Amino acid sequence: MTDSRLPLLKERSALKGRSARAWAGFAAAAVALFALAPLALSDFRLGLLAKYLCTAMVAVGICLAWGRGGLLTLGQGVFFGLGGYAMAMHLKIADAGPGNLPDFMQLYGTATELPWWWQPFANPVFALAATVLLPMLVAALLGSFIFRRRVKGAYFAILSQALTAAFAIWLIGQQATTGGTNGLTDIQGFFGYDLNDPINQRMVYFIIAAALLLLIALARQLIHSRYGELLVAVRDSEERVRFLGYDPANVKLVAYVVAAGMAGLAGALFVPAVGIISPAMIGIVPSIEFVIGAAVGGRASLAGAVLGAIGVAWAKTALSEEFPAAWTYFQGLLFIVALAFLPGGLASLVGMVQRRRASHASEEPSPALPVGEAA
Amino acid sequence: MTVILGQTFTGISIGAVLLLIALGLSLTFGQMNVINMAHGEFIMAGAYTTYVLQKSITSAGLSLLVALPVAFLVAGALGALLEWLLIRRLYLRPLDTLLVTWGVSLMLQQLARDIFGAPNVQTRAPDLLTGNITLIGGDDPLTVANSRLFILGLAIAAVVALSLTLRMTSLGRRIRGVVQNRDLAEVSGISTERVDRTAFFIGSGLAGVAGVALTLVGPIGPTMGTNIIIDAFLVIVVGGIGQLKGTVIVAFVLGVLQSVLEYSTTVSVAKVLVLVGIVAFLQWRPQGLYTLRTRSLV
Amino acid sequence: MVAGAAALAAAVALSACGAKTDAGGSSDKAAKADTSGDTVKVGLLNSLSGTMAISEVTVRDSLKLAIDEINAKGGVLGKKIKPISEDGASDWPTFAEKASKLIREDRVVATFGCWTSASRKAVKPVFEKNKSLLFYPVQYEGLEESPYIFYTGATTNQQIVPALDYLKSQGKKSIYLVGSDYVFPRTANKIIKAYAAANGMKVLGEDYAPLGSTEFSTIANKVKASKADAVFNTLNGDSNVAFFKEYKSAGLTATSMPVVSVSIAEEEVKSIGSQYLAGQLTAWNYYQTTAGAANTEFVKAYKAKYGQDKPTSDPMEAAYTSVYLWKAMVEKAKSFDPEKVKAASDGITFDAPEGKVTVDGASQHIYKTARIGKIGTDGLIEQVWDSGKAIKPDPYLKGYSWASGLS
Amino acid sequence: MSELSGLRIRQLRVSFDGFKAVDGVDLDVRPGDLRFLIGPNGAGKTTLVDAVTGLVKAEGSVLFGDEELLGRSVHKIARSGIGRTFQTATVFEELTVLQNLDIAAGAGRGMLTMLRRRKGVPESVARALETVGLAELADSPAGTLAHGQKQWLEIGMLLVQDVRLLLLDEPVAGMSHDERQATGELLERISEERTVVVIEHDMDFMRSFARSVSVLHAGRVLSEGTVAEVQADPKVQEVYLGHAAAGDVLDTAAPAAVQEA
Repeated sequence: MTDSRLPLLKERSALKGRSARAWAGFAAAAVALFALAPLALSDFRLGLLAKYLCTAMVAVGICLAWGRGGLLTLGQGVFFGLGGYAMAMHLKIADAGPGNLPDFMQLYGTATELPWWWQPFANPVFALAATVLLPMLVAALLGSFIFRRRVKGAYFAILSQALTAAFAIWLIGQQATTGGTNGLTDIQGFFGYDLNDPINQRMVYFIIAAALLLLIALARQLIHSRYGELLVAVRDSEERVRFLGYDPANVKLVAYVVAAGMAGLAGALFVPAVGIISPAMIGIVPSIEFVIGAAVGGRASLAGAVLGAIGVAWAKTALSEEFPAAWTYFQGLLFIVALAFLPGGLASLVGMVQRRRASHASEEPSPALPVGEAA
Repeated sequence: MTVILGQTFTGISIGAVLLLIALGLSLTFGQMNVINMAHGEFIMAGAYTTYVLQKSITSAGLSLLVALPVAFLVAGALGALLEWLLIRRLYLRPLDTLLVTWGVSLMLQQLARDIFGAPNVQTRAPDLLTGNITLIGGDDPLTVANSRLFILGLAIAAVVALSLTLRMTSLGRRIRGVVQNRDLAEVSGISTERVDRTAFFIGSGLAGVAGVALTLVGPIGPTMGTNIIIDAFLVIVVGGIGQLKGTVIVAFVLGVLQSVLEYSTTVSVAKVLVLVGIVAFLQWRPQGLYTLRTRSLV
Repeated sequence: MVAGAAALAAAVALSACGAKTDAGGSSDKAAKADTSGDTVKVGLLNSLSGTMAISEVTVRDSLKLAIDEINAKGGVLGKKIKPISEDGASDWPTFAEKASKLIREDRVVATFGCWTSASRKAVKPVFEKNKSLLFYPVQYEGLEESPYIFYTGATTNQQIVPALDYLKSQGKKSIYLVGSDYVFPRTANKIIKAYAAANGMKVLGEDYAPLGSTEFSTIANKVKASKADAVFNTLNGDSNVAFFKEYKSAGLTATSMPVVSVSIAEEEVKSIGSQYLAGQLTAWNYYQTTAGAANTEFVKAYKAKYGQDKPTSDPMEAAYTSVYLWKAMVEKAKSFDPEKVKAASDGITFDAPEGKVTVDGASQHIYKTARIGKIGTDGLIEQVWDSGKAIKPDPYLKGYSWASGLS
Repeated sequence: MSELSGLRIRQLRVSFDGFKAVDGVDLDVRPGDLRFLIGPNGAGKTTLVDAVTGLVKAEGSVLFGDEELLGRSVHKIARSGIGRTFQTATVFEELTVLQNLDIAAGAGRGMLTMLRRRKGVPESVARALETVGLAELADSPAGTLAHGQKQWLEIGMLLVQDVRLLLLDEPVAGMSHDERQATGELLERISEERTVVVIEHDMDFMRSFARSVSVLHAGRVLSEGTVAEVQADPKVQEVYLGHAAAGDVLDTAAPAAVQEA
């Protein structure tokens, strides 16, 4: 988990300047999301943007847990899936109407009534709470085992992948109650609003945009708190923190659980935006893709992670539309170049420019990783 | 009784495949701590090597024998190239390595698709290797597939060769030196760069050999590597990083476990149970079956 | 924090302007296809990357062949067809995204493609919502009649039921079911079990392997121990290769225990090898060897375009046929408008490579002849039995009394 | 400042795969002592400190005041007032000096305090900054400090952590003469209020500042006493001080990752 031993940028003593820039960035993002995008984009593209923003929400959590805490979060697909399924189960029950089974259960299932573990999700409040709390609970259980036993680095990465694989295989095996490979599809309504209506699709987009800004604000608060500093300390030297009298397991657990909750919320909002949740969004591949977005943009910087996630998702769409038969070359190349040659992600380019402008103040110019320059 | 015996043999044969796939990783992941997601594509390269060789060598048996060393060289060269181009910039950044090599694996898959076509390709196995040997005759005969015996033999030979290399040769001593203490090795005049590349060459080459063997039991296509790679990583993790004996034991234990569970439940349930079992095992022994103790802080 | 809260408040306020389901109104905002120029666009939606690319790329090739042929003969209603190809990447949400893109951004008049049931289920609401047409060319599990999908592959009563009839006629009394873990095999096996119960056959076992699974030694052991008369195989893709290699290694042969496969066509035979497959059975509606002038032409044209070593198969043929059926519907309707095309569809016929096919307007499936084939040592499949006439599609198996409890 | 406590070690044993790194050590450090642990490489000095701080499993008994330390987890031992430094200075390179100290000062903070930003400089941190002479550099990232400054920062972190026992592993390795002098004086001041144990190879430094000395050899305590007493001990001369240039040779600190076995 001592993933990055990257040198750092001098902390500006002018905290005020940082805060002001953050506010400006935040305001610019809000204007772009709430005013420019809806005006400039077609309904279809806006729908895609909503999907990208969901991956950006996952990236906010990854920035916190991986970028700041050094945790190799390769299991975000599980949390995304838990949130997504919790939401989709409720919407399917609502679509079916009282007393009826969801369409796929009628077709492929044998049950004559809802399975017991579906029933609580008929309640909208329970389902909404579960989208965030369920992933957090699972993360807390898993994390407290793993961090306490000090499963580290590469082990944690492989273990996360094994768990996402197990979860996906389990979901696929339960055809009659989870929809199997198909997943939960054909979701028509969202708490009484008809998702076929473009106006309501737009509404979903606005909710997602707002949720993303909210998560960014939350993550920023955490990053700049004393806890955020401690988290970086744990990343840099876990043992040292232990000798200072902290239990690093707890420090890591908080970041891991918060990141899981964010992924769960993202999964929940993905469902009305795309109309489907399936094991394809849970396995190893999507889990890697979530991390890659944040890594390309710059894992340790909130703005970098968020823009990176949106950018990588956008690039996937754009490249595959332009080169349907060869886009994976470009995608692979993008990952390789961005990660092998720009360890701090694209955000480090910004850092380099700033350092150049700040001229040769320091005697030992070191490649920079912007520490918490959140927008 | 026959069932239990039969499943044990099946488990050993599954384990042999796992072992052969994981063996290369025991060097690159186990010794050097590099999570190379393109390892599966090196296996694929080995399998395609067999396919290409069969175009010019018509005898299936001969082509298989020729393919083993050629695939070792082809996959090994790919591995050394990858190490030189990318991985040497990424030591100490495990997740970055994982992501970068995942990008590489995407590109290699597409490359295979463009060179050999999207559909799977066919190789012929020598007739000797498509049959089986009867161990116990009678109404419910217990048979063992010749292909699996061949893979078992190959796996054992590869393990012996690898452990002899690590123990007896100066190259092996250098590799172990670098694994145990990179700084000290460098100070003592070992070119860690060259050792890294050689180790990567051997590890990737073993993936190529595994690819040749897999043509006897599985599909040969662009995505053949992705399906098996995580299982192979798990073998190393459970066995204990840097421990060859752990890898060998765990490969067979997981194979037998999988086959017994599969017989009594379903494939999916067996897979989930095995994965959950692994997670539980690592709670108990977070460093795997065998551990390498160092006094390192990081 | 404050800004986040403000943004959320704004979103809630905006959402209040949203239309409730029962408010009705603005639902007719479906994107209209673009038919203004001298070309019309159609979408080709197939996995060109990921695990399903092994099968779907050939379908895309076959679709392009049909489009080229039609364009060479003057196009449809005087307009040339311009195919827009998109990669579904073996990922169901991506299929939905690309379907949406084809309809709303490219304004295609129709879309051809999808392979797995999961991808079809993912795009179905997209086509229904936008009132646009999808032509789906692969045999599937039935139990579906979307008003905006034409199914040109077999439904269950045109493939699985005839295959069971054939096994029964061969005196097979017990079968073992092996399938991949997804909706088609599970549904197919439900049907098979109902059929077996009604026809005095015994199902001795049922096993599912995760999609992409390539370790079949245990399943082969179980099959062998069951001593069944035959195996009914609904495995998909890569798994077939591993399964048949293991099957032969276990000492099982086409004579001792034949396997009927419903997802192994010429393309798959080529990649598994006749070494392992010779003598095994398949159930389809078309083989490369199917007799008839239309097929000779099709095979010749395909090989000329893509290479002499490339085989043709049932899904490729169904895809090829689907383009011609759409053309005939459009010409009958004298319009590209999906509603008019649908209205014109009933009774449309085409001399397809598999023989004459007819569209059943009510179910939007087509009448197809069922064929059982035996895999030869040359890698081709020879027909050993056919249903004699094209079978009327019955996706919900309403015409079979034993199937009444199924859905 | 809390009451001074001493360290009482009895029959301490640590073994790695059969190799006995610490083989039955008895050691008493009285409250307020400035004790130096010396001995050749591999004598078990660092392992001893590792055992006391919970990093490695050990048998025997380690009492600090009246508290038994063995068997407790690292962070709990740290919370009972024991702090240490490492051979290679281990500070949080990406955080500023101020942040480093603030974290060290905060192990007992509540959840709410943790989730808020740091406002201003806590009083104990400000004092420590002055004591270790890093006030000027408070806002510099620790990664940019010179080697000696990092060592001081580590000591500063122990001070704000308010430990009653400091275990320092080669605190002056790689320092200039002036820096060593300053560090030594710092340690003398600190040991007025706390108990200090220093592992050191630098014999001059040891002679200048040690109040008492223990010599370890092959996992055991070979000799104990004042500098003069230890230097006069023939056993010590034989294994250690007798070698002419021993001090210089042993001056090169072994890398932290060396396997003990």
